[in-house]
Amino acid sequence: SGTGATSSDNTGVSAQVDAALAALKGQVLSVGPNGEKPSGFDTTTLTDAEVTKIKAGKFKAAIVMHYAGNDWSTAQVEGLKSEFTRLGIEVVAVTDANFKPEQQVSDIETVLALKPDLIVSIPTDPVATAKAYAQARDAGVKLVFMDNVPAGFVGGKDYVSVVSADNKGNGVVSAHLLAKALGGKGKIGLVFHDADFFVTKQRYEGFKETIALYPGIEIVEEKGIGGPDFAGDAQAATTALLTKNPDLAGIWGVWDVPAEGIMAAARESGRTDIKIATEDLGTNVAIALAKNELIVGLGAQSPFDQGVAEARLGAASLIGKTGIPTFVALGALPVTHENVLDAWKQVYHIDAPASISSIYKK
Amino acid sequence: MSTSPVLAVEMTDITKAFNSVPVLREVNFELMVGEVHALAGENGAGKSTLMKILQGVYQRDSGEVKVLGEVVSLTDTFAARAAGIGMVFQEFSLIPTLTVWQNIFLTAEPLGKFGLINDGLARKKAQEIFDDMGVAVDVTALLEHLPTALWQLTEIAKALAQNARVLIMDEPTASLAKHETNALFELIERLKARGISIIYISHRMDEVYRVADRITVLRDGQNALTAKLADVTPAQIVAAIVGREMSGNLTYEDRSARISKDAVLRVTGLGSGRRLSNISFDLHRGEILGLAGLMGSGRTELVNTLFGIDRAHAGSVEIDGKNVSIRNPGHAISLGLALIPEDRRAQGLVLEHSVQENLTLPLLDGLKGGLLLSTQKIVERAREMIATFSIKVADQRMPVAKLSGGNQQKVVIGKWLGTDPSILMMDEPTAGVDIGTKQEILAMVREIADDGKAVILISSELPELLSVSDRILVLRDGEVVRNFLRADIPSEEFLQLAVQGA
Amino acid sequence: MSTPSTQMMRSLKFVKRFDWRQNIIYVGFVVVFILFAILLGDSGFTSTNNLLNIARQTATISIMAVAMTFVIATAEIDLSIGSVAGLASVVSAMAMSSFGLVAGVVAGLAVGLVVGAINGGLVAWLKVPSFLVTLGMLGLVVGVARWITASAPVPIADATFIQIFGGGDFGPLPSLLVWAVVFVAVGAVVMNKTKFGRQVRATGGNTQAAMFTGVNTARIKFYVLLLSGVVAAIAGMLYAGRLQSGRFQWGTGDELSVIAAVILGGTSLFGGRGAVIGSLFGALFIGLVNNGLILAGLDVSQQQVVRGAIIIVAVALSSKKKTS
Amino acid sequence: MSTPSTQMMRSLKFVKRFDWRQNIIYVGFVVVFILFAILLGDSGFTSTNNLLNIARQTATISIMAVAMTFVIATAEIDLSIGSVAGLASVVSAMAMSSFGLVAGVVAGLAVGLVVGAINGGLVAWLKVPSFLVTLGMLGLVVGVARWITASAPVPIADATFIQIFGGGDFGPLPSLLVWAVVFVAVGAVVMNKTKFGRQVRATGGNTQAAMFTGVNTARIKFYVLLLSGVVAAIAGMLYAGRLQSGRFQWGTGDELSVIAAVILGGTSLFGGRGAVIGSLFGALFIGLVNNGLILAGLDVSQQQVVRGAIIIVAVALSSKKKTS
Ligand SMILES: Nc1ncnc2c1ncn2[C@@H]1O[C@H](COP(=O)(O)OP(=O)(O)OP(=O)(O)O)[C@@H](O)[C@H]1O
Ligand SMILES: Nc1ncnc2c1ncn2[C@@H]1O[C@H](COP(=O)(O)OP(=O)(O)OP(=O)(O)O)[C@@H](O)[C@H]1O
Ligand SMILES: O[C@@H]1[C@H](O)[C@H](O)CO[C@H]1O
Ligand SMILES: [Mg+2]
Ligand SMILES: [Mg+2]
Repeated sequence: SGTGATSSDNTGVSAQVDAALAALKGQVLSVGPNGEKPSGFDTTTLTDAEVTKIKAGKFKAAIVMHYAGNDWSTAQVEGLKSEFTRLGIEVVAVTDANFKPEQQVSDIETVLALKPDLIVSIPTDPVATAKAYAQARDAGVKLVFMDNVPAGFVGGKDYVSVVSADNKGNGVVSAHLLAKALGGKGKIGLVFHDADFFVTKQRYEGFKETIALYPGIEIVEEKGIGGPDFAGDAQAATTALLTKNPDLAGIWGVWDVPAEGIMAAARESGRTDIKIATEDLGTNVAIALAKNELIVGLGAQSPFDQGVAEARLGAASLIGKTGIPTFVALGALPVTHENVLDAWKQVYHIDAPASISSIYKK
Repeated sequence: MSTSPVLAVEMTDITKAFNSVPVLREVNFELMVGEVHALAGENGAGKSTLMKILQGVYQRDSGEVKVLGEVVSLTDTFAARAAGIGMVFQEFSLIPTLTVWQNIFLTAEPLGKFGLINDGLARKKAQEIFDDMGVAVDVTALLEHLPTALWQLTEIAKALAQNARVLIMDEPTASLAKHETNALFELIERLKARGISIIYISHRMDEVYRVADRITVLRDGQNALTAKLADVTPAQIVAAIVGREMSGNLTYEDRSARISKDAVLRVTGLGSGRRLSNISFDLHRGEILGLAGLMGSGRTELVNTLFGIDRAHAGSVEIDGKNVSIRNPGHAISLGLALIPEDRRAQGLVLEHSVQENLTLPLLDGLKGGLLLSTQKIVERAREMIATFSIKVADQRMPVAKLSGGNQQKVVIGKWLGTDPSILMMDEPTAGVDIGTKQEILAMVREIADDGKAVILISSELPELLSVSDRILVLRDGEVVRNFLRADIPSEEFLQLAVQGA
Repeated sequence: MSTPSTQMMRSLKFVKRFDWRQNIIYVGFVVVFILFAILLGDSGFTSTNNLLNIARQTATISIMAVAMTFVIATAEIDLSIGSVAGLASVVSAMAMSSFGLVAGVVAGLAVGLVVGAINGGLVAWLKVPSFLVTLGMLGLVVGVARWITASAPVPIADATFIQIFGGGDFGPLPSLLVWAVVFVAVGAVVMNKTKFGRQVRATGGNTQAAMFTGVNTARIKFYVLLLSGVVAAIAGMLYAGRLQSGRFQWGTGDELSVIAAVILGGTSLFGGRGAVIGSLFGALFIGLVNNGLILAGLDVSQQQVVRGAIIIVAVALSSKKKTS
Repeated sequence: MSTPSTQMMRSLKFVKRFDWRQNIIYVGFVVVFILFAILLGDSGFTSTNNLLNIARQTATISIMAVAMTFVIATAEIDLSIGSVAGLASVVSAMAMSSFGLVAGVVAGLAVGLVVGAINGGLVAWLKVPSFLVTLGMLGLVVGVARWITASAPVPIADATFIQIFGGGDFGPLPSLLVWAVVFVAVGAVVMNKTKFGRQVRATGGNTQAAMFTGVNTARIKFYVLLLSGVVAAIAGMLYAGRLQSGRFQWGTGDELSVIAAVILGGTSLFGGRGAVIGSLFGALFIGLVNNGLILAGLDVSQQQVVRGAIIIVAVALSSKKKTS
């Protein structure tokens, strides 16, 4: 018998939340690596003339991921590939470093042998990978980054542009949604990414700052997870949280995969009344939202659009277009039971699969 | 060929080569029902190979095998067992991590309800077999905890449990003491009476005459002789084995003149392990000291303790008058000791390493060229040793595992004599070694003593002990019970009684 | 490997080592349990619910450890189990969504059968090192799982499946617990009271001797690796039921925990021995420690340190016993 | 495709003359190399730069594989190397930032010495299974590395360090390559031409016999594990130099690749053999395959599948030769 955000009785809080979210709409809270203020998705569009010029260039691009284990990464690559195809750019390599910087350095070196014109990548570790990216830059390869950039790199000079989700905003959104579901009061636990990783740290900050605005809500315990079995780690962590704090009312998970572990633990402990907020619109959390069970809300990135944007910016730089925005950020999308199906379409550009829509509880 | 009485086994024109080195050449062998047929020959002559072919372990290159008149293919051990052939292997076919009874009934376990193994019954049966053999063993002991002799007895018990119609015994008594051997012979008589045919491989002439009806001798993989034992003299058999007339066995001669008065080794009140207690004796330069005793009497434990493998917990050891507490074999070697261990496979050899590597392992310091080892020196040194001990090996880079049992033993002996020790300890050194070589080894022991070294010799073959020892200690339950000068021992029987403690 | 010996000392050493190898895990388990019970009593460590959690969290490892005990008893190894679990979870989830429960279960088992048969066939008849074969398989299988799912989870809706496979309870007991108990019980009986179990240990104790004795060692090795594959597949379905979806990551890295559990339990990597119950306690021990350390509120790094220390100390102590 | 196949035939003849386990890796290496050269020629696979990449990317694995060859030759194992590399990288980075180059290097080496000594001591004198000890150490050490750095990277500024340790070049050659060549050369000589090497293999081949022959098997085991720890620490510093920072993750999971390289190279997990050059080619083989598959533009999942398949096929083929 899941209880969704709407079942909250405390209208005061839900009003406060709705106001906050409304104010947030279209807003981007994150600033660029060098303090740049963000430009929107719309600033990345290409004219037909530019497209033909790009096609004529017969360019080659490589995609160097940090981690390819979830819907987020898959959607990013999908967005990139589809846009590159449209632009007649060949994707010559895709790599996955599984959160291991030294692996990523090797991947970059290897990919360079293919003499790509463009590399789209997300640095696992800003410091360790800097030298390898510099090598690429010096070889004349254009660089477009996701989420964060190598240490000491300057937009427009060392790299073309960085396209990010509003990670901070995602944290903020998820905090508001959790607060709403909890009616502004109760004890909560956090399951965070115990690693020096820009993106997940940003969310964590966003969430904590925001949840602090709700005096009735108390963070009783935080548990870090190290991976690579993020679901398993989160499950164990949650089990402990619930054992130690039987009166726990809510939990925040740093992204969808950990959230799946959190759900499993909650079910096993017979705590299907617990309220979970997280990030990223993965299939399993989307199902939970559709069922209106356990997951009460999340801040979704738009990984597909981010991919498209990265592809366009990179392509533009290849034909020497000037005035390309160096920091593009896509706003956080609040997702709850109510809008999960539309949100899916918005994030992935396809209708939600039957596995989600079919079980949607009106 | 003989038609009646019907033949239990008939092997015709068997040939076998290992990587193009011929080992068996048109060998013929026949075994009558209820017959005990001895198979003899030098180390490496091909005895085990011939039997492994009959057991389906090796595939013959050509030739024919009939069992009870039927031509059989013997493609694997299953086929052989199905044909009713059981074997007591020279290198044991036992599982160290299983208990005695589990080994005996492996693949033939008696089943109880729900098709589960009936442990109780199996244990009982196993105990019965050993009682039948007149041997006291704890059948629930793990094999890996037991001494060689008991492995051998378990191996025999296992073959018996298969109640095969043809039983192959490959040197079953190699490390058995007299009374276990006797028990085995009585058993063989009973099996014969049951119409079971037995192939008996041995290097011990007395045993052959005692149990066998006929004998076949192989030399260099060819038939050298087949005859009723009633019709041949030991001399004729030996001639067939070694291919020439052989000067008679070594006999005792008084060497007291060569033995110096001062003790090179003095053991006082030594105690070790659970059972070794209050052992005291002197060993003199130039002396050969024999150790006699039943299985488990503590002989091996004694030499192992002196070699630093077991730690002494009481008493003192003096070498050249200096009190020493031997920490480990390395230390013992540096003090001039050497031990030819009882169990060649477990303690003497790294089986998958080459003959060459095994021979030179304790000698590496002397085989350097500058800082590094000199391959050339190693190869040459190994070649010399192979010649000295007439080790039969196609290629000295061949894994020692592929040598014949006796030749493996020669490698162990060679490796230790190579270290030129001042105190040489040998635990059953001639087990599995052929007659010719056995004489050579004993002669060598005497030479070693002659040029001022001291020797401790353990052997369960009393004649052997009596032929070379200057003095014989008798151990029982871990203590020295008698200390004879060889001259004071009138006969083998006399010593036998002392050993048995009668 | 080892062959006869005649020194009392050595015999005694073996006896002693055998003893502690057999018992240390139980001792360690009890000691650690009591320690945690005292230190973490107020954190609800001893609450029925938490104890059930431990059982639940170690169930899949325990189950795979039973099969691994047989593999290691033959002196082989299977590194592919984690990946097999992952692939089985997605394959059965996919099959289920299109063809229903039965098809899903069958498909999942099929994964285990196929992978296990390939591993077993190569090791048994081509006589190649199982470490390499199953290491290659580890990569290949997880790759397939990612490929067919584009690294995305495959949701499972079927309530019956979830109920049976790890998601639900049988009466008062979590179904996972029941699965584990059944596997361990059957495994222990097979290892100790059947011809097969006997021949498994014989094969690992001395393959050549076993062959001479008429054990079909090749077939034995084939069967244990087949078994291990199938059991891993079942474990994968238990993950799927528990997480209500199939995903290539389920089971990632389990091979190490499983092997550790087996060795902690007293089975030697060199074969010839197989302590099924020991393996269960090895798994429980690891689960116990993980659970306790998280409850203690340590962060990831501290957990790793203490967990490592506990294993080392347990092992070291176990040997002190021997030499004393 | 005629060239490689004829080439293969020749190589296979060559294999038959010797022990397949010793030689298959060279065959496999040559075959795969030629295949890639043909298929990926235009993707710059054969470009000097890319070949140097392969060398660079496999250098640390090769170096650790040399030490692991000695460990495995004694029939022991060291699972802690990856973590040791990680800890050494952070410790030397920290020490360097406060006390300079020399202190940094010394501190890094100290990590290897301490961990190696503990592993070795426990295994050699307490006679506990190296698998468990080093598994415990794996967790403990990486935990410490995370703890003291709060999981954050420790940047390295010292240009000399970076130049010497993996970051720079010695003349035309990447320093990493030079390191690898030196380690392999020394390792091969020690294994085959010194008393120590012979005693290492004797210890692994039959510990009891070695002991009876005067080899101090305990000390040998202690030394090889100590060695492996120190070498892992050096590998860690090479990572640090290459990545211009120390981080707990450097080397994570390397133990599997290293062990795989060693076994592919013809060294048996059961000890007694040690093919140092083989281990090098095992490492190169793995690096070669990874590099080629990325250049081939395969998806992540496809890369895993093909990589796994190649290993399995290589191993399977190797056995064909054996039985023929
Ligand atoms: N598997 C093998 N590979 C190569 N050569 C072998 C193999 N087995 C035996 N040989 C060789 O065959 C010859 C005969 O060996 P076999 O074991 O039959 O001798 P044997 O008569 O039993 O000697 P012993 O009395 O010492 O036991 C020996 O030279 C031996 O080296
Ligand atoms: N019947 C038996 N059952 C179990 N263990 C035995 C038996 N006989 C001997 N042992 C063990 O095997 C070892 C034999 O002792 P040891 O070998 O030193 O005596 P030995 O005189 O050398 O006998 P052997 O001639 O068999 O070598 C001892 O450890 C003893 O405990
Ligand atoms: O934002 C993405 C996703 O949250 C992912 O799940 C982990 O990597 C991050 O970069
Ligand atoms: Mg023989
Ligand atoms: Mg003895």
